[in-house]
Amino acid sequence: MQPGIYHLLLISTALFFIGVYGFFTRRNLITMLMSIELILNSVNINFIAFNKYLWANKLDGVLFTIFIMAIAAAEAAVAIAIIINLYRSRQSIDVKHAEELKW
Amino acid sequence: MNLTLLIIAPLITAVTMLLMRNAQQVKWTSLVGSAIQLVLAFALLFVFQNERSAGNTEQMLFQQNYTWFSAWNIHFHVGVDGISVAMILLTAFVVIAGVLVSWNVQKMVKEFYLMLILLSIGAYGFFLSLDLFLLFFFLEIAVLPKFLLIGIWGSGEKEYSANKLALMLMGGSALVLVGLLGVYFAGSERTFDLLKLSRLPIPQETQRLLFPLLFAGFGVFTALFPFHTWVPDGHSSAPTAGSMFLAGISMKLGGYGCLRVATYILPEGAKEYSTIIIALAAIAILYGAFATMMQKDLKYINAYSSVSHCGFVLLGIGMLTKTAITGAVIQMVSHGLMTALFFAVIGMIYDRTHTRSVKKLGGLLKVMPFITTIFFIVGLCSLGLPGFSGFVAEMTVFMGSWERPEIPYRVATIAACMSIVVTAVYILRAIGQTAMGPVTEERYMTLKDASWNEKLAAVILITGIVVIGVAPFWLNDLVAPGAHHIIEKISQLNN
Amino acid sequence: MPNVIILVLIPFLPLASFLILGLFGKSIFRNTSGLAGTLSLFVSFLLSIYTSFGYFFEYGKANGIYQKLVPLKLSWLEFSNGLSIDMGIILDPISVMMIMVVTFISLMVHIYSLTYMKGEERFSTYYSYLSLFTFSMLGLVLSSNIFQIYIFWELVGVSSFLLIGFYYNKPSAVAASKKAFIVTRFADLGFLIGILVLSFYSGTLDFNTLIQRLTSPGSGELKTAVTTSFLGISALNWGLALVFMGGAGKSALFPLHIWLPDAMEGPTPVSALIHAATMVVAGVYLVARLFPVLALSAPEVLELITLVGVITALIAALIACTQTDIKRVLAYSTMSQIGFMMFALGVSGYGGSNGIGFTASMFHLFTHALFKALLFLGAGSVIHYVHSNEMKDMGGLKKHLPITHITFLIACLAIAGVPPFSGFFSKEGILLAAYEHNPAVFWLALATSGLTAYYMFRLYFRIFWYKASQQHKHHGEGGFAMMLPLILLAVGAAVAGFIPFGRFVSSDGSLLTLPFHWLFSIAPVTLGLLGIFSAMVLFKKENGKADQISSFMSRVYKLVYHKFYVDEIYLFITRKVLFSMVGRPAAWIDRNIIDGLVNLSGATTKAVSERIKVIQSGKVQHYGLYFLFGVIGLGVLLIYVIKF
Amino acid sequence: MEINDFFILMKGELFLAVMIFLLLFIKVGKGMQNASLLTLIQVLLFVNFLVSLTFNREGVLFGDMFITNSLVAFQKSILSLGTFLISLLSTDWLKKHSHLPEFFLLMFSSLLGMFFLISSGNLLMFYLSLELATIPVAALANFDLEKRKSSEAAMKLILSSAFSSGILLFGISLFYGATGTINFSQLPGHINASAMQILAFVFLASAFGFKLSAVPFHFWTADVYEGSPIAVTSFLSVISKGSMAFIFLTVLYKVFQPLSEVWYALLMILSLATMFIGNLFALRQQNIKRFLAFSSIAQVGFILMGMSSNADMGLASVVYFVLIYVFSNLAAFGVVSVISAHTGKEHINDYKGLYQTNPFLSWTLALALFSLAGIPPTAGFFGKLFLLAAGASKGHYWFVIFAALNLVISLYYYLNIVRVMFMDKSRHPIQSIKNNRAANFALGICLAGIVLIGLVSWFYEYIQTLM
Repeated sequence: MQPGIYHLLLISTALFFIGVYGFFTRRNLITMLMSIELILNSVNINFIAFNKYLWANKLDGVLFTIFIMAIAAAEAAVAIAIIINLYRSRQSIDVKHAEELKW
Repeated sequence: MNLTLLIIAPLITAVTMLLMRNAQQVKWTSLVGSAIQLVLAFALLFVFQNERSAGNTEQMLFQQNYTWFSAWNIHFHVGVDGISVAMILLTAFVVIAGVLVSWNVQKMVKEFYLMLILLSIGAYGFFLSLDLFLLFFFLEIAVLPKFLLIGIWGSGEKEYSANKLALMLMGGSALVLVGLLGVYFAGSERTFDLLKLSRLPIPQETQRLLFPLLFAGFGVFTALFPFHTWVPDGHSSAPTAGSMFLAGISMKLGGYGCLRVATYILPEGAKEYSTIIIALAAIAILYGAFATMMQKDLKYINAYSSVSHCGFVLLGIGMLTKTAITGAVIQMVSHGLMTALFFAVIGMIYDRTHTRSVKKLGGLLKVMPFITTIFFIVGLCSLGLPGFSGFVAEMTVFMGSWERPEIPYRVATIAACMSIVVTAVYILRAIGQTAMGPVTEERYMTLKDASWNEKLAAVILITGIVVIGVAPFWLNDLVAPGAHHIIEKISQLNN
Repeated sequence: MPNVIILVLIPFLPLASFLILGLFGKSIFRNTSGLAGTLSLFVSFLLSIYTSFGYFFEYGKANGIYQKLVPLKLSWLEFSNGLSIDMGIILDPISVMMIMVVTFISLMVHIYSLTYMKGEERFSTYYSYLSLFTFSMLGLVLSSNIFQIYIFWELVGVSSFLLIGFYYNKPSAVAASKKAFIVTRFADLGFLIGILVLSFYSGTLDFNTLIQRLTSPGSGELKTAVTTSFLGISALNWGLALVFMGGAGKSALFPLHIWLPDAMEGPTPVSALIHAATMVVAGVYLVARLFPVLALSAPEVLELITLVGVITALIAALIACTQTDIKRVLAYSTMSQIGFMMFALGVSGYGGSNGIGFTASMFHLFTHALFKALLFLGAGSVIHYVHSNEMKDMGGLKKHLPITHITFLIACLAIAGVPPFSGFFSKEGILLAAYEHNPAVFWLALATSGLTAYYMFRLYFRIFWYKASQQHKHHGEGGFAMMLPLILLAVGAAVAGFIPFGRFVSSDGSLLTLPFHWLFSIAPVTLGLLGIFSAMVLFKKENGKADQISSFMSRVYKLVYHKFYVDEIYLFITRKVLFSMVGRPAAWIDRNIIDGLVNLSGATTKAVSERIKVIQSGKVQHYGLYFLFGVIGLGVLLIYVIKF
Repeated sequence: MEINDFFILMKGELFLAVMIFLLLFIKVGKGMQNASLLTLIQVLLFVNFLVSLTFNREGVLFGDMFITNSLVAFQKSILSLGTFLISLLSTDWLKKHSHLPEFFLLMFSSLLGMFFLISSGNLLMFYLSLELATIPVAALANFDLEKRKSSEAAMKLILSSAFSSGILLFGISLFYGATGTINFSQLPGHINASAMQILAFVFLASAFGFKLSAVPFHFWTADVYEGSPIAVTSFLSVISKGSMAFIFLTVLYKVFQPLSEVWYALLMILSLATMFIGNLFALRQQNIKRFLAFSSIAQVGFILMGMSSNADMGLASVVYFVLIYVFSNLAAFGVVSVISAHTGKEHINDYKGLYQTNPFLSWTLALALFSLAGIPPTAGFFGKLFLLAAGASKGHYWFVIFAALNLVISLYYYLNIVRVMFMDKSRHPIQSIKNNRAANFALGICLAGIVLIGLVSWFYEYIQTLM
């Protein structure tokens, strides 16, 4: 059976929710960041799938994917820098230790 | 006459005050400024009467109309009819009296007088405006200074009272705002212009929807039952001049708004709700009077009696007859002067005895005859003695109310009439306890009578009260044509 | 025609004196305020004599009938549809008679007070108040407009208030002044509503127009006023009855009389002026003013007036028999006499010889003013001497106060209806009118007149005889200023009865001769003499008989002594009902429920704010969760619920 | 495309890019004192503002990727002015800071991102510039390097915004799937109210909601505002929010016009929730930054309300309100930052008796708060009123009533601060602060703006002509 757009969309949707789930449940900040990467990747799959199956004559989706990857890298870089700084003050990268600001 | 002068003059006063170095200069500047206001107000009265007697029957005289926000069709549109002139005169009277009475303020003098003058700008602008946006602008300008006056220079639970007053009044103006926007979008033309709006046909359904918003909104200002609870707290905590302005001017903003905006623009709505209005007004009159009977603090007494007296204003408006509306306006003027004087007297007594409790005071007539005599006069005016303004106003309202033969109107009128007895009870109780009887405390014997500024303030206000009381035809002739215009559309509906 | 300036000056001279004395009494007129006030009033008095001569003998009559002239009418406050309050002057027999009475009695009191009030700290204030009262009373009687009369009605009320509370240091005086004002105010409420009703149906506030519209049988106004009814009573009757309520309050008729005895806290000359001769008869005057309407269109109201009048006369007379404060006795006697005047109006018809009651009532008003003022001034002289109001401090004063004694005796004889003193004639007229109209009223009135003689002479004997003469270390009788009014009034009280009153005052302005049947007079005179005799037996010498009688009827005595507990009933109603059941709850509701709601809304907002703070948990994962929920929720809402 | 167009149309962006390079060189060279560098930057920022005001033309670059017109140019100049004011207001804090060049490096990058953002004509461009605008701010939030709160705030910002970008991208991908285009000018022709597109739109809108901090996407706001340095907080609350409001307007009015009924409902819900929740939370706050955070959330509710009108007046009044909001909020933050820089105090109770010692600061803060509360004669009154009027134009009165009641609630907490400053007494009031000239100048500009922008109708009329 040839994999069609629905299969790909299924995968991307699953990946999206896995990412979301990971973001909500993981306590390690790095892992949370990785979960977000999963979400972004699900979007990438979406774009590629749509581009290939629906709008094969327009390259917008592919281009978008490339940009997303680049931005994700930048985002991760800044995020990790911030997490390192957080670690300096708390000796921990557990999200539970960064809940001082509330109410 | 250029009406903008009435806004500019206090503005200049305020700016000049900012430049002043010491308290004495500030005081004199504000006194001169408020005297100029008074002169301007009289000049306005004079030229207005001249115009009218020259046969100018236009509804609003001395109109000035400049575009302000053309995209919204907002104009700086001012103009006066007899009602506005009367209210402006009232404002000028109360302002100068307020300035004089607060001569002994020690704390933050400049700011204090600035607040007073700011408030007067709001009031003048409000009474002059013929554009609803402008009117609302000035209405809100007049609120904030009160908050600061009470909060900074007040006494007792001042912060609570200041908050309550500001929030309730702003709540009222929020309703007004919604009503104004509704009116703006309801007509066939998008305009805030009062005169145009009054001619635009606004669908009855819309009127029914918007009238309560506008009326209740303005009603909050003029102590419409049950939105009156800011009155006792606000007045009792405010400094003397604050109370005077609050009761003398600010509560009148509401009455004027109910009349000029709600009733004038939405006549069908007014007709629809008139029974409810008069019911609330009658309740306010009687209930306020009975509640006053139980008060022990002089300021509370006057505050509750203001609720009761302002009920007459609303009653007059709710009756929707020309005479009753004329009466309502006269009552506004009369109550403004009278209650300002009342608070001034209470302030004078409090400054000397450091108490406002009726129970602790006694026999003041012996100690300070001048102040006590004013107290007598204002008390008698409050209970509607002929010769003073209160009588004229109440009787006009009664006569106007009685023109409505339907049962609910009759009941409300009779209920309102009953208040003259209750009023007598609480006023005499207050006077009898504080002014008459033996002197209750030894220290009172050494107290001084009124100083020059207090005397001057009292004389100015008493002049107003007595002139209206003795020669009511002036005010009546001034106000009645305006009332006629307001009622015109409603009487057309009736026929 | 009358000279308007002179007419205007009559009330305005006292007004001027009020203003001048009020403003400058403490400075410029420190010592001369009494004289200044008296002088201005004297001029006013002369002017009113001039006016009354003019009216009665020159221009008042047209075709033999006294006209209601309105020489002055200024629009004061104009309402709609021809309703306006005018400031006008009406001249008709009763108003002209009243200005005479008012200025004369007031002048007497002014003169009397020169000595009586001497040394008072607020001497000038006293005179300015007196002037204010005189002005208001003159304005009242000259009013040409029903609202105008209401205005001056209120003004006399307030001057009465000020004068009763003149000794403001005394708590009892303060209480009495408040009571007087509030009770009459309550009655004025009726008056006001009555005016509103009448004005609504007649379409005017002007007396002449009002009377004309409401008496001419064919008029539309009258028709609607009679046919419109509320609770089964016609609007006209309501209006007039309510107006009468005002009159009843001011004239201290039962049950609105409770303020009058207490009003005796004021200086005695004030009691003589206000609470005996002038202000308290304002109610009578008001009824007389509206008499045509009452007699022609609303006989039911006249019956009510008769009833109230006769009850008041009887009850007051009974109470007067038991009081020990001499001024209170006089106060109750005033009440009783006003009751006479009232029911005399009630039993009167309109026009011609039917109007005997009317003429008699006015006549009685006139004579009563003289002898009652005299009694009060005499009592004042007694009080001035013994410094007490209580009978127990008096007795045997006839040697010490010879002039007072004689004049007092004349006044007592006049009020007791002993011929040929003035009271005899006027009372005779009243009784006759009652007899012709309503026998029941007549018998009650007859009994009352007997009682009158008894209690007046009880007073007389108790003051001047009773005990052996005691040596008081006080000063003498008060001097010329106090004696002159006594003498003048005594002369008046003695001879006023011979005035042919019916020739001047009658219900419709026509000439009338008060009929006099000496046979008819036997019963009242005998009864009066009997009263005097029993008083003499009981009180000429100090003996225990009176006490024995009172203890014999102790229950009844107590009831009467406590004035039938009317005061207590009022007290109950005001304290327990109005204050506790209405006022206190109103104040409580306002603070706790209505204001409570306002505060509650604030508190609720705060509480909600406090409650929901947990959602801002500080956990970034929760934030993400809410974010997702928000997205999904909005998606569901927009796609499935609102459905575009 | 002529080279000329490129330089004129992108002049603001180019100027910023040049400044960024300049800062990089300076950083590498390490040749300048903090104070003089700061002055230089402030001057440059002012020049930037002037540049944004002049030579404005309409045009499109890079095949619809970059759009500019007079309205966009005006919006950019508002942002430039705001940044300039922030740099003035935080002078005291920045002078002492050891990483001054980096601070401005990041801020300029973010500003550049915003410039591109409001000029974007394509969802890709939109996404890129959004990230360019956001990521540097996250780094900026951490700029109080040694403070625990600062790094927590930065962490929350970067994680939340990454999450929100994920959602946004998912929405964009759905749109791409449904329409095959990501170009703003082509999208409207393909948009319909199918369930998928509505869902995609909600995903997209959530990102706007996130950046504007509309409820329920607002949770990061308060925490980040509280933890970040005040300069960053004010940047976030004014510049970032303003730019987002501008682009949201463009997107809604131009691109999603076919879905106007959907987004009307959406805006109504968001606006009511935002006002209400923002107000309820603001009521309780004791930290003045956190307080201002919630108050600015409540303000967003009104902005959304004005947006919902879907007419020129809505557009004009939102732009107008943002202009006023820049001045009012910056004045408030300015006072807070001055006080914080001198005393380190950020608790509301520390402000007790402030009027006695610092009348100018008190009046400024009071006027700013009045303007935020919408009390005349401040400009905020006009701004709020026009927003409400725009919101009322559809005739849903209950919507307006609710908003008006929220005005009253908001008044309570604004007045509370005024009360604390003017009425309460304190044993240890904040000492009299000798403020530097730059900050005073900025506060003066803000005050002038607060007073004049409302009373002088020219400003509004001008904005109206840009439509």
